[in-house]
Amino acid sequence: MNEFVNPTVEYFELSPLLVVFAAACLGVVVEAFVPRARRHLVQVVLTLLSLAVALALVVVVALEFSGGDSDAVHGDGAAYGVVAAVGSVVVDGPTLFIWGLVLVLALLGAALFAERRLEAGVSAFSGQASAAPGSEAERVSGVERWEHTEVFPLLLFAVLGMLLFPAANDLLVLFVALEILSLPLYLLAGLARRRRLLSQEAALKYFLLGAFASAFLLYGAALLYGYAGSMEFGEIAEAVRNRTDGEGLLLVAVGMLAVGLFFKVGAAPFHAWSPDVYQGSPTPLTAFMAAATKVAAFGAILRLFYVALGDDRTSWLPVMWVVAILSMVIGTVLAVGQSDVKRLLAYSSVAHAGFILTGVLGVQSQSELAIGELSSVEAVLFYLTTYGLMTLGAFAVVSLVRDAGGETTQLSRWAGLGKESPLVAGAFAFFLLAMAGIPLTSGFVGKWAVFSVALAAGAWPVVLLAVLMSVVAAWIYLKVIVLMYFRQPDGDAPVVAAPSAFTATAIAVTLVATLVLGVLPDPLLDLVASAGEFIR
Amino acid sequence: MELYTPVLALVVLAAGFAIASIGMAAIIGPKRANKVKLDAYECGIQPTPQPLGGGRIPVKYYTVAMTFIIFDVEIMFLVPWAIYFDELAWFGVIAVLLFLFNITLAYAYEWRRGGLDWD
Amino acid sequence: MYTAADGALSAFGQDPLWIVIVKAVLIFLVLVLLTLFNIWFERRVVGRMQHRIGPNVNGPFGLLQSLSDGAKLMFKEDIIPKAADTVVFLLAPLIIVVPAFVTFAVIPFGPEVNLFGTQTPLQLTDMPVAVLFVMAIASIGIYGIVLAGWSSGSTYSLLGGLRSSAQMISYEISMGLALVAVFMYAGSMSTAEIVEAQDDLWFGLILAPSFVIYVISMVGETNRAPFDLPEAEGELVGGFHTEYSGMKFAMFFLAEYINMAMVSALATTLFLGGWKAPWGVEHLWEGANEGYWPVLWFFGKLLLFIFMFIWLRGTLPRLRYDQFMAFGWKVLIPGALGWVVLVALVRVMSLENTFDRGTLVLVAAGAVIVAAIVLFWPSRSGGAEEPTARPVVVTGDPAFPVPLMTAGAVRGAAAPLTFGAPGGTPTTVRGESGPGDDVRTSTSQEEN
Amino acid sequence: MSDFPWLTLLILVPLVGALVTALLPAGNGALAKKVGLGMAAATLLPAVVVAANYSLGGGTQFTETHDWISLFGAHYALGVDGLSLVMVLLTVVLVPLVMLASWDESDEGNPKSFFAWVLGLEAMSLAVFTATDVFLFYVVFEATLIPAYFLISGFGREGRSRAAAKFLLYQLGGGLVMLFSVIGLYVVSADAGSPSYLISDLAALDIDETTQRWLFVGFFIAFAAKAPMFPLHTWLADTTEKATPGTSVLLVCVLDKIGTYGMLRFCLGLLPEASQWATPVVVILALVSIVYGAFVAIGQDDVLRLIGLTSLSHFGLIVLGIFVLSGDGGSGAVFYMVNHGISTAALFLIAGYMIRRTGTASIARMGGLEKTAPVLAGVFLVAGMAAAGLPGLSPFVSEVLVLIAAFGYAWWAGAIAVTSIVLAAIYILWTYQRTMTGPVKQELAGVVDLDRREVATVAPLLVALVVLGFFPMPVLDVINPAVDDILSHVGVVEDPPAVDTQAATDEGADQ
Amino acid sequence: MSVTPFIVLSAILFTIGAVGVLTRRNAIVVFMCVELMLNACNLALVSFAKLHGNLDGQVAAFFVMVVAAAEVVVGLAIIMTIFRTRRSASVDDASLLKY
Repeated sequence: MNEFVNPTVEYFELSPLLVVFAAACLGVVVEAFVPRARRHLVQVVLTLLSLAVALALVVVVALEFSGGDSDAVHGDGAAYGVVAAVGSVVVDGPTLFIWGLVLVLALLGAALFAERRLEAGVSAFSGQASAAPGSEAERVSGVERWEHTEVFPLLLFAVLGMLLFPAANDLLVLFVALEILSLPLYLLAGLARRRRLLSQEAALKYFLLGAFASAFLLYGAALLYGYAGSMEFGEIAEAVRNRTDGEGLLLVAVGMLAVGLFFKVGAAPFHAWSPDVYQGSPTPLTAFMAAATKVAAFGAILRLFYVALGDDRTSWLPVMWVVAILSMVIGTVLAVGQSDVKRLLAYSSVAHAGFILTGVLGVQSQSELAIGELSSVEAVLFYLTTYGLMTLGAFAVVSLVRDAGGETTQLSRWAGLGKESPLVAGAFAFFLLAMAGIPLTSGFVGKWAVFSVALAAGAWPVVLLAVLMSVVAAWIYLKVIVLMYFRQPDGDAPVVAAPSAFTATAIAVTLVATLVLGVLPDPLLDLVASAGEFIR
Repeated sequence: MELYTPVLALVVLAAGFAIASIGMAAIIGPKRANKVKLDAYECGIQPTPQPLGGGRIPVKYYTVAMTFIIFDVEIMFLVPWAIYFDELAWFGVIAVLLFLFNITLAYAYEWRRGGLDWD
Repeated sequence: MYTAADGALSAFGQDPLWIVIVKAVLIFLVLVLLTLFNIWFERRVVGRMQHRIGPNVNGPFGLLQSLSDGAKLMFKEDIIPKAADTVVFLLAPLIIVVPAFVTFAVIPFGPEVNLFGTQTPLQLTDMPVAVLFVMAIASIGIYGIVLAGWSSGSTYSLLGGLRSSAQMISYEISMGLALVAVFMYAGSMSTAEIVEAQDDLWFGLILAPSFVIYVISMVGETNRAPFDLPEAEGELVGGFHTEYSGMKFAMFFLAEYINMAMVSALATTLFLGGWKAPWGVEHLWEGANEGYWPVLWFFGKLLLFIFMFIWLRGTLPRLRYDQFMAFGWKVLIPGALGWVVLVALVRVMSLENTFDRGTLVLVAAGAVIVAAIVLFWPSRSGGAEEPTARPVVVTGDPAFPVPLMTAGAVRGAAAPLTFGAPGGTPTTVRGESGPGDDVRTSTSQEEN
Repeated sequence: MSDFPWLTLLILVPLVGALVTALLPAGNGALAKKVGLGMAAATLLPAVVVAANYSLGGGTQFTETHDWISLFGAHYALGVDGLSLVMVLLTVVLVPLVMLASWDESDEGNPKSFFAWVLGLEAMSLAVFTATDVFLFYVVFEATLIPAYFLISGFGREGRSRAAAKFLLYQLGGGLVMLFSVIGLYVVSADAGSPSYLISDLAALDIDETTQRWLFVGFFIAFAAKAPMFPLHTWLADTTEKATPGTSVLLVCVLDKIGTYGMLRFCLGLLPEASQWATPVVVILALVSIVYGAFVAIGQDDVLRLIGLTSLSHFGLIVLGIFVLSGDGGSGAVFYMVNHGISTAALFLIAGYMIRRTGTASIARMGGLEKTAPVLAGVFLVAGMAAAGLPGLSPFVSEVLVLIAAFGYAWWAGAIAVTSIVLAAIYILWTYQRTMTGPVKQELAGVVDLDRREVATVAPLLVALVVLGFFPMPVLDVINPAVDDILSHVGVVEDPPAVDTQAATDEGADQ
Repeated sequence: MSVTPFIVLSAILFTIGAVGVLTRRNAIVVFMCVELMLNACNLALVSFAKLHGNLDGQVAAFFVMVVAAAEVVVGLAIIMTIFRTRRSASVDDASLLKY
């Protein structure tokens, strides 16, 4: 029995996490003790405030790191940061960047959660989730204008998981973070105010498949532990470097881990859940989830595969190739026939997962990179930023187009939207152009970045395919734009509801970001570059 | 592992006894079954009609099950701490207090929102 | 990590096979006999309490009454209702009775003795997680109850089974929490070591609240009066074993009494010093804890608990279900939690000598006050949260223990609501059976 | 003077014009049109300044270089050499004319957005022609598609949105394939040191052969789709048929030039060895384009479609001129780009007037127009003869240069290319005959002749055709140094003996 | 004692669970299969901990249990809502998410 040593916790570096966690707990207390009438206000303030504070703390921590060293050190992609909480969590450049990104997305997502004007004074979430659809209880909850304000603490918990996920330096923390991230999302998916059957089904599907995938991840983790004798990434990397036997075990372990992670990012062939879930979930949640989950999960993928399994590249790169290609092809091809906006965006997010994976598989060792050349981490982080912002914005726009039954996600009902509301249709068209990767939008710069790293690493077949798929995808988005601008509405046109400041801000911010990152991406790229490498 | 072999002996013994006695009863006992006898007994009245597929279980039981799981897991964490209490000393106490605090939050929430009310 | 070679556990795992078998058979016999005795004991005591005589015909003082009852059951018809799930129905009594026996494997009856020439402890086996083992195995019994209730194909059985499981798991928590304090003091979960740790002071004294909580919980755990709701004959006929007859029924009965004995034995072991003679006896009589004498102390204490069970049954009326659950969840669990925290704080302070004794007392007092507040404050205001929050249920559904009814059930999807303008009446919307469906909406209401 | 960012101003004026026009209050079409035309005219000013201050043979001038995306090695870098200058001038001249020509026609749609998109397209095209950074070039290259798409799908005849989608898909497909090569250039330059997208930096690189070939294929496909060339031409006829003639002018006369411009600038300028390697294939494709385009044009019944397909033939000649890799060919090709721009623009505009008058685009349903509208018939004949390469009109000069170079490359190439003159005469004259001569058809009796505005739009073009036909030297003087510069990369010195070129190409083909 | 049999057992359990998830249609059963998979993971973790002689795996098993518990709670809540909707329109009395 070893002598017990008190673990140390780097409270300062982990403060963004702790703030979010504390706020989430506080949110639960608010639910318990604040009268119903005031809950919404209190929760919104608490959520936005805590996320903003956490974001500020991320900046403070980042400044602290750069204060210690000279900027030149950060510029050339060197790793910096701390291994915190006894080796279980790493706070380094990429972590901080992802934290910042997740928090920004969470702030925007929370703004969408707080939107009440679209539903005539109540939120987009169910008044009483336990009331069966069509029952007397539901009627009462509607008349009483009840709301589930629990969505805010749930959101915060999910954000906590998303912050922990990419920072995990330990298989166990990785798994736990995955679950912290997922469980609130499962619940939130089932809380739509309208179309509750759909929503509940989405939640069930998301949950069952999600749990299935996490079981795979866990078994992979167990096997990897069996291979390396430790859960810590550093020691796993050590084992991967030095061990000569047990290749089979390692291969199976990596495969299973990959399944779990690919599921989370919605990469084909593990994407089956995403169209259903995206469609059924309340749109504010879809917006947040589509954006932030992918960011966090790719952060985790990067760290796991680069740090822990970096020396086993030959065995997992082919898998990445296949998955990237499949995701792009399936996501794009299946998007062709979609008649629902949310499903369309869902399939496009599958394709985007493929594009991001293209960046991931463009990994090169430090020595292979020229000075000032884009590294794969940088490319992926940049793409994640652009993708997250434009997806969130696109879904936010979706939540505005409504008719008597709530949101109108049927594509055919969007015909003539350009005449109805040029502004909203324009914003949506712009997001679609960005997703298609048209130059002068952030999507183009992102695509350029991931393609270039993949090409530099010699993955030209993937890039070629990615390019071809971009064409098909562009055609799909174009169809929607044509529909909005050049088609007459059949029957009564959908109405674009006037959003409150919350949604309006979210759309405006994402729109501006998408444009600015397309025209002047340099500041963000510099930031990404200064994030440097992972600590190993 | 030898610590568990005796358990096995006891299991075999108990199971053997139970099977033997039930089996014996089945052999010895009279068999004069009729239709009414094979109906659900309840308390002699006409049996409640059985819903298709076994029927539903009142929701309350699920909530009890859910809450139970949370607390049971809590105990799972308290037990190792309790055993190594002396070595962990203050660190352990503070960690467990934080842990319990979080559980208490959920508990307070459930209590306040009627999760622990049985009509 | 513990291995079998450590500490008090070193005595275990060394026995030759024949000794193991002998001990196992002995335990088995003791349990069967104890059950027979307990049933007789209960009937006699309750009879006495109710100014009756109780069974006194078969054997001396009617001692063989239980045996004859058992023999009679053996010759009863073995009925399997046609609605039952046969396999599970047959398996359930087994699932319930085997764990009941097995838990006794780790109960220490006495110190090392000479058994047929072999030096061996009066305990079948022990393990580093013995108490946890008991809890775990005992939990398996819950499956037996639920499965018995479910497989019977009878409404009352199912409800009985469910109630029983809900009750047992509820009280298991407070039981587990009560044990945490014991582990803290004993520093082990091995039963033998816990007994050893109580050499000078019973945990039942220094950890009195834990003891009390444990005792209450154990009554709940065993479904005994006043917590015998699963078998509340006024509501549920016989509860989960309504449909069982003959020897299968006897198995349930047997399991219940063995479980009673088991929790009593555990209480004895954990709180009352196990097989050790009561405090003081040792000073008067050197050999009190030697040889086979401790078996006497052990069974004495055990029977004390059994008597308490009977006493409770004879005295107290059955609780209402909501009272019972509320008591468990709102009093026992927070109480146990608060107590664990208090014990931890006091113990760590005394370990580290952080404060002198006076401060310690003050802090302890403060903690007690805090605990009291935590315990009682929410329950006062916890009822109706807000006056506006009307109960939703207006259709006059039966209260909690509802029988399974499908009358009026609607198959397929129910219609969701749309919400009209404020003040308007909600209208229902048909459709929405799956993704991709067109949204057909009512035209009358529109919020935009 | 040269410190002032004239080129930025050149791009900015139409861009701002587009925004201003788009943001004008709705419903006021007349104001929008005036503002739009004013901005287009204002664009002429910086263009004239640039042209006036351009020193012949001075290499790339008016350069502006700023870091844009440092991590990508991308710059905001502009500059003009002779090649760029003529393209810029062509663009700034054609745009106001198109606007003027579409003055009334645009009223049928939404004139505000039409003028805004035209200005947007002008800004992007100017940026394409002046960009000296590959990344910037690519970005604006793709960005031209957006205004072009909206111009096609928003204005014109029934079925335009399908045509627009086809157009966009071809262009986007080509563009994304080019992206592959653009990224490849990045990788190459990053491997060689630090990444940079400046054309000057890239030209200095020594790229290995296999890589060059891959990159070449990417670039060439994009430019071939843009130009267009057989077999990537199928969008052309559909688009010109469905779009308004004004839009077609911009597409065919300005936008498509980007394709041939890019072949010169990037394929030859950056990837010389690969260009030599690919020459046989490209030449054959060009020849196929020439003949195929002409034959298909002959069979057309739709005027606009016909003109579109003649362009396919002309572009074949241009590409041929570029890829025979000789001084004559290069100069001829660039000059041809200008001439084709002018003559085809005139043809499209006149055809537009015809269609407005007759209410049909079908050749079979016209006839005898020269009696009712003699001016129309006259200008159509002049423009048509220019397109057919009549001596004395400027396309003749360029065509001869290209043909000479083609014969220099291989006799069969020259022989096939020459057929274009015959075929062009057929399709132009036959069209003229069917539409203008013969008895006046009943329903066309009331056709009026061109009004002054319409004449004013066509006249400058016809004048330019004639003037450049007799005095091509001012333009050739501008072009030649730039072409020589580019060809020197490929290893072609001014006026090389034909044998050497032959040898060089054979060598390339053998590899 | 070799841990191989335990690993093999865990693999078998995991496979059974996975196959169950993929083939069964009842949400509860699928859910149980997922839990089985998690427990198979636990077995593997503990076995490997024994193999390597460190405690990481055992600690992990603890956390997995917690996570499994949380998953049960969330999963039951979701499945319950669905079942109530699909099987009956009658109003059940209060539940956790009542207010």
